Amino acid sequence: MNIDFTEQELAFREEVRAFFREELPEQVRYKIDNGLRISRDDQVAYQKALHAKGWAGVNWPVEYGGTGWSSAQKYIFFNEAAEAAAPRIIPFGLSMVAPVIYTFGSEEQKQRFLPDILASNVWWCQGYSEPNAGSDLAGLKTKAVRDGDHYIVNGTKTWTTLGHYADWIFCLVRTSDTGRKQEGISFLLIDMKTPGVTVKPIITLDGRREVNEVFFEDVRVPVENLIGEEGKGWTYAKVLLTHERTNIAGVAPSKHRLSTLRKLLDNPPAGMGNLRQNSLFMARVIQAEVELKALEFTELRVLSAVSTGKAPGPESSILKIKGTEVQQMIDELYLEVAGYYALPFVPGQYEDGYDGVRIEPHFAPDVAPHYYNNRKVTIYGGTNEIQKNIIAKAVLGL
Amino acid sequence: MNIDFTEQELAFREEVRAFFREELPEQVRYKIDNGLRISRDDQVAYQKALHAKGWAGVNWPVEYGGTGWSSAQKYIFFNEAAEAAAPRIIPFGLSMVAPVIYTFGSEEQKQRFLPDILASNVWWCQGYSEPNAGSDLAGLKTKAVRDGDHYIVNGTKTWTTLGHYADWIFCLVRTSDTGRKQEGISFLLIDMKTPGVTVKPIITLDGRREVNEVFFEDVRVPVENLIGEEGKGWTYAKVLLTHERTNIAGVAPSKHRLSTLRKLLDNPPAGMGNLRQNSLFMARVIQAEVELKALEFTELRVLSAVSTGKAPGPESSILKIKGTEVQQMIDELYLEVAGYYALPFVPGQYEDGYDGVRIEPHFAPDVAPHYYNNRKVTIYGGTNEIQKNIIAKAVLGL
Amino acid sequence: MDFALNDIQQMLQDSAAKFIKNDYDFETRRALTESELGYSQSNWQLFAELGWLALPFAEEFGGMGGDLSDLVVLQTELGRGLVVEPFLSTVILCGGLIQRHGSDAQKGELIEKVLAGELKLALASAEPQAQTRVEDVATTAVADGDGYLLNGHKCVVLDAHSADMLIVVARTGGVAGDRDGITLFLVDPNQAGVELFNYPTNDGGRAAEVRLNRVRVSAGALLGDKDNAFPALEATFNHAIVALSAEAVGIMDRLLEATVEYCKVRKQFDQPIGNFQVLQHRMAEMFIECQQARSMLYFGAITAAAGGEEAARAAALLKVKIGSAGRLVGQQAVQLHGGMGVTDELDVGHFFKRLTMINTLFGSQDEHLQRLVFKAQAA
Amino acid sequence: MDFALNDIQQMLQDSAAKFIKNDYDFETRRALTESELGYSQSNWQLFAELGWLALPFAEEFGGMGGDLSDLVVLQTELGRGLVVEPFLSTVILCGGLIQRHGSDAQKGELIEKVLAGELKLALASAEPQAQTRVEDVATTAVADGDGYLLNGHKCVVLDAHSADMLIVVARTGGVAGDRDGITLFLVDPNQAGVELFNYPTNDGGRAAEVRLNRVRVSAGALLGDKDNAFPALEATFNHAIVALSAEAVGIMDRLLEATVEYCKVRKQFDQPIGNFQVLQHRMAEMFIECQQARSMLYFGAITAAAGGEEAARAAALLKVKIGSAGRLVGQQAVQLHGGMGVTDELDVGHFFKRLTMINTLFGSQDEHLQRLVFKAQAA
Repeated sequence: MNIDFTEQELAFREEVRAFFREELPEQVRYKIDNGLRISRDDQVAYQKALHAKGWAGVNWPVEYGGTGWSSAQKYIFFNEAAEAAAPRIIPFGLSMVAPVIYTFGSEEQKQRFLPDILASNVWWCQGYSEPNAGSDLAGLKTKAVRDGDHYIVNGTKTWTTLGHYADWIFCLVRTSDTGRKQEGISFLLIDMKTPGVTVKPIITLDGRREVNEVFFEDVRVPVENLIGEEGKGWTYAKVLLTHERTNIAGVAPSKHRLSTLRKLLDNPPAGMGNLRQNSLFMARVIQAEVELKALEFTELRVLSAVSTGKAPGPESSILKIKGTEVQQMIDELYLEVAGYYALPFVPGQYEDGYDGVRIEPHFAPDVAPHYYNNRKVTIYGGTNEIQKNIIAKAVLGL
Repeated sequence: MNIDFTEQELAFREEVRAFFREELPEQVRYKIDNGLRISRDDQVAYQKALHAKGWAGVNWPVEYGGTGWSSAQKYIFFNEAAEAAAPRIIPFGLSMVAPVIYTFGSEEQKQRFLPDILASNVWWCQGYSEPNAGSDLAGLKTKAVRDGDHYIVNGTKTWTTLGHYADWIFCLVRTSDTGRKQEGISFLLIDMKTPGVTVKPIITLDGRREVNEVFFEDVRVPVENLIGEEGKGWTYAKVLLTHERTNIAGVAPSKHRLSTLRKLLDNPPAGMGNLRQNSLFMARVIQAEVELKALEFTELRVLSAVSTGKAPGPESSILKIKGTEVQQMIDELYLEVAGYYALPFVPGQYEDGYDGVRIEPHFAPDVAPHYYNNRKVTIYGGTNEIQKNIIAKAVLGL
Repeated sequence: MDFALNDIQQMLQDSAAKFIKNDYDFETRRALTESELGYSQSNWQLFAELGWLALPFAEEFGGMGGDLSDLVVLQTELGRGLVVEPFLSTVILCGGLIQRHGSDAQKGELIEKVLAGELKLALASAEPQAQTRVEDVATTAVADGDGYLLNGHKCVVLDAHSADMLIVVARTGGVAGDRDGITLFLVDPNQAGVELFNYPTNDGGRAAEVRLNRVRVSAGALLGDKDNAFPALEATFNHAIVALSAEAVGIMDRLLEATVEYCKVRKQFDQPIGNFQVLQHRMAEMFIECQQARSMLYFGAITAAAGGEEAARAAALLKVKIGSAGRLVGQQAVQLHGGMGVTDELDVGHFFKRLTMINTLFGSQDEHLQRLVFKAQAA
Repeated sequence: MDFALNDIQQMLQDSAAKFIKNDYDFETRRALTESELGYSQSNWQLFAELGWLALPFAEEFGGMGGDLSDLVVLQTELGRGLVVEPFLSTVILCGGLIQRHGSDAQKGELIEKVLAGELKLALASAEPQAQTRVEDVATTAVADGDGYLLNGHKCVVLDAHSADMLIVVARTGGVAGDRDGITLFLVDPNQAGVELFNYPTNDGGRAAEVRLNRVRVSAGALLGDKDNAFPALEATFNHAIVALSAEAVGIMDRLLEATVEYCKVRKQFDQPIGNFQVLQHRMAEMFIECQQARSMLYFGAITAAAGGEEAARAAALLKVKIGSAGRLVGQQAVQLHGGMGVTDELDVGHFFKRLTMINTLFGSQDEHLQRLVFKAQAA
């Protein structure tokens, strides 16, 4: 039982650190560290830099241009990325649709889509949830009806993260109404520029636009955009869910966020009270650290098992549940640290071009909006209640 | 909105205080205050003293010898009793079977049973739960089959508190297997000395005997011991459950127990650490105080509503849930205060006649046994889970 | 012992409920928060006409002589409507200080205007280093001829943007942390040296950073006596905590109702999600917390009204309970609404935001708990 | 990075699991706890034969040279069996002190006997005023000729009743609270002036109050050097916390299994109670806590083994997690067993009791959390 890195792994860590030191623009780092949004261009530039280094396909097989990294390397990469305040990799292309394509797609589909995903030339978004199909995803109603060489798609997808940036959307659509509802679902790739596709913003509690509704009205999609077989979409999508849960857990970013908090407590900037005097608050900080440390080792155990050939099982639901709980614990700590300065709503003050008065301390303006918006993490990716259902059934056999 | 007592109520409080000062033996008070068991004789003597004062039938109508007290008077009485470390009134006779008898019983039954209950001449116990009918009480299987002037009773009751002290038991029995299962239940009074009744102890986690199993083997019970009509037992019993929940809440005893703890913290006896230095522990003490204060006012609101003619509704489930949670919070505080001295298991050391070494501090020997055994309060009287079902259905309409 | 509403309270509750129902639906409120003023001046006049602005003031000054229980009834209803008009700032905070600490002449003059709806006030008390520690006053008022020079930075001054007058808490003696040497000044926000940076707050309100740079005021600007304003400030904040807690209780009740309603209607897995036992229990827990919070509110109102040593302690205990209950009810209301709960579109998220900020105002659960611990340790 | 068991660990786990299964069912254990000795001497000999008693000792003294991870594997299994043999006292606590602080001669002599099962030891460290603060030693050892006179009261000395030898922590210099001036003595419990009050403990074990009244020992009774035993004590307690936490993890796993099993079988409302979603989620939460506790155990084992500054902190963090996870898993196991959970008859309640006392031993969750807070505030 050990978590020691090998010589090679230590050398790899140095390489990763050097990459972030050299390739990550200071203004991007600052924004990430203070909860500010980065632009689409910033995001694409970051992912292209990763690609240039050969690091875009973290989880991809080597044959499609993936890194071929070990679990330890992935662990190192994501920790260093978080510590360097790098942007997250937008998962929809690189982590979500790509595995479906290289696992279940045809040779043509692989050649057509994978290179642009790896190079971040094309921005993808996800079309799973619908207004009446959230926790009960299999109850989705968006229809794709075969018409010659095309499917005609009608319906509404929702909670489509950064859909307004996207070039393509991968959708679960209903191609049959008979049998178990999971069995009538297919996996379809749709060009967002196709006539009949409209994107409407949903404003969230932080006052910002990150998610969208996407409407499909008689949208004609070539049949060659169907992944695998009709009716197998649910099976393909399920494979991804385990990965999505692990991703949502966000252990490495939480570590960085908590250590940043500790630094603030040790050296409070102007406008921040001396919270270190409050033992009850400090105890909450330490309890968050305890949960996060345990979670980090839970993740390491999963990684370690994966590296010995075991698939990550329904235990990944632990990562989703605890990871999001810890995130929200940390959100609440920041709310406490901001004190009265959680109240001002001046979201623009650190955006480019702002020239009004600035609210100190510098981290405060994003604290409450982040807390509000981040309530989503226990809801999306399968609510934490759904995750507990999964554990009860799949792990405990109840 | 006020909680002021009137002149008369203040005078009544003085009278109650004087009663406990004069009538409660010091050794009984000491035992109660330190979690030690009192004898059957101590218990009976206390209740007889109450009866002599005319205070035995706290909730009884005046016509049957009850006090006729207002809600405020009852509140005062129970608070002063707790503060004086008086024993609780064993509820089975005075608070549970008596109301059923004076509400649903025949004139003969009233005359036969009520005077001895009021005078604590006869000890009653409760025969509701069965090994396979706990939360699902209506699933009970103990059978009473009519045979001329008698019922023949067969079955097993369990968790019968102080059944080994009891002269009589009131039982829910099944007199019919047809229709809804609640409809086949009848309410029967059984003399414990009847042939075929046996009592077997259940030892609980504190190493003591408080509860029992009661077996009925061809027990012949005269039909005149049936309360009301056959098949109506469930209806009669349900009326009691609301009262039982309020009783289990134990707000007044918890107040006393918490104030005793505060005194220990302010003046720690030998063998007890200085827990006041531990801010986290102190915060838990204050949080228990907050919950208890809120609960006290919830109880006052219920009492106040009752005094204006409203029946205590399913909201009484709040009292059961929160009351037991607060009890268990306080149990855990004591566990912390006892520290290492929670470990020794020397239950006999403060019983009469013990002459071994005594473990200090004086309150410590009962702390862990009490904590263990008191886990029962969230289980019995309808588990707290069942109470939440009740709130969801009866209050929220879910 | 009595928890029923008296006739006046019943009337207050009915008129406030009617106002919310008829004149203050969620979209109306949203438009108000997005308007330049941030609330409705005509509503404010209506509050005056309904006598709400007069509620806590003594009858000799034209007030209704209402007590804390009356205020609790009104505030609970205003909470249910998420009302943004500056009632707390003008009537409860500043009005409370005038009533407690003003000279008779000041009371006569100022209260009359307040209850006519003609004078709005904002309390400039908190400072960046102090947060909610009332006695941590670094803003100075130095004698200068027959007046004073004020210097300092007051943070997150609620409703300052539309206040006709600020009440500034400043130090005329002692050092930051002392309870003696604290004095109140009436300051015109438009006068030289007063700089306001106005901004919206996260809960639909408005506030400002107020910087005082050599602001000269006359001796007549003193509200009440010099150096001894702390007791009035403390008593006013105790009452304000009760009033704010009442608002929170109204919000919690509303969130529970909305959540139960939603769970009865929203279907997943071919049934209303309110059928699922886990959600049923969650709502039962919300209900319990709503009731416990209301009970604690009554305790706080009764005990704080009685004043004395116990008043501050009761307010602190109340704020702790409102913090924990509000956290559970608010977070679970959002959780049970699923994605809809985090949208700007639905009212639920806005109730949640206000409830969150109520925890911060006048000291969070953690802050009050820590203070209670310190007191217990010092005893 | 590797969490798989190595061959030795796999062997240890298998042999311990086999022992529990074949020789240590619940009724056997109950009989042992009720016997005069309180455990089985022949089991102890078996532990020696299986090499368990040799596990953590250096190979040069005949030990197996096992590390903390090995100990974790063994202790987890012993936890599953609720084993009451004095492994913790003799091997981990006293054995650890001998290994760390004894002279080479003492190591040679004592360890040989321990691993043969011929020497049982008990650590007399805690004192009533000190509870778990290791440096708060009021027991004194005063030089007296070429030996020492010991005076003091050691509380809740685990397994003292059957110990051949006590290790007494006493102060030879400084004042209570100092880390310097702490010395270890080997004391024969039968010698004049040593008074033991033996009693059962709440978790099926045994302990004693040990009173030392002018107990004269020779200079040879010193275990290791004078005055500087604190670091060895601290390191030993860090390791003991890891070992105890491993036991807790074994108990928690067992409680979860028992609860899931029970809920599948127990029927109410015409169905297994495990069908109810609220109970399903409760068990899912227990599962999560079991896994998180195990993860934290691995962190603690790895970090404490590395020693240095971080070892004590890791042990404290671990104990906090074991406290909170143990509380949830233990209490909910009882709750879900209903009335049966609080009976002496069923094993579940006994696992719960031990888990409760594990929180108390070597510092509760609250104590460790408070210490971590103090350290963070002092940094």
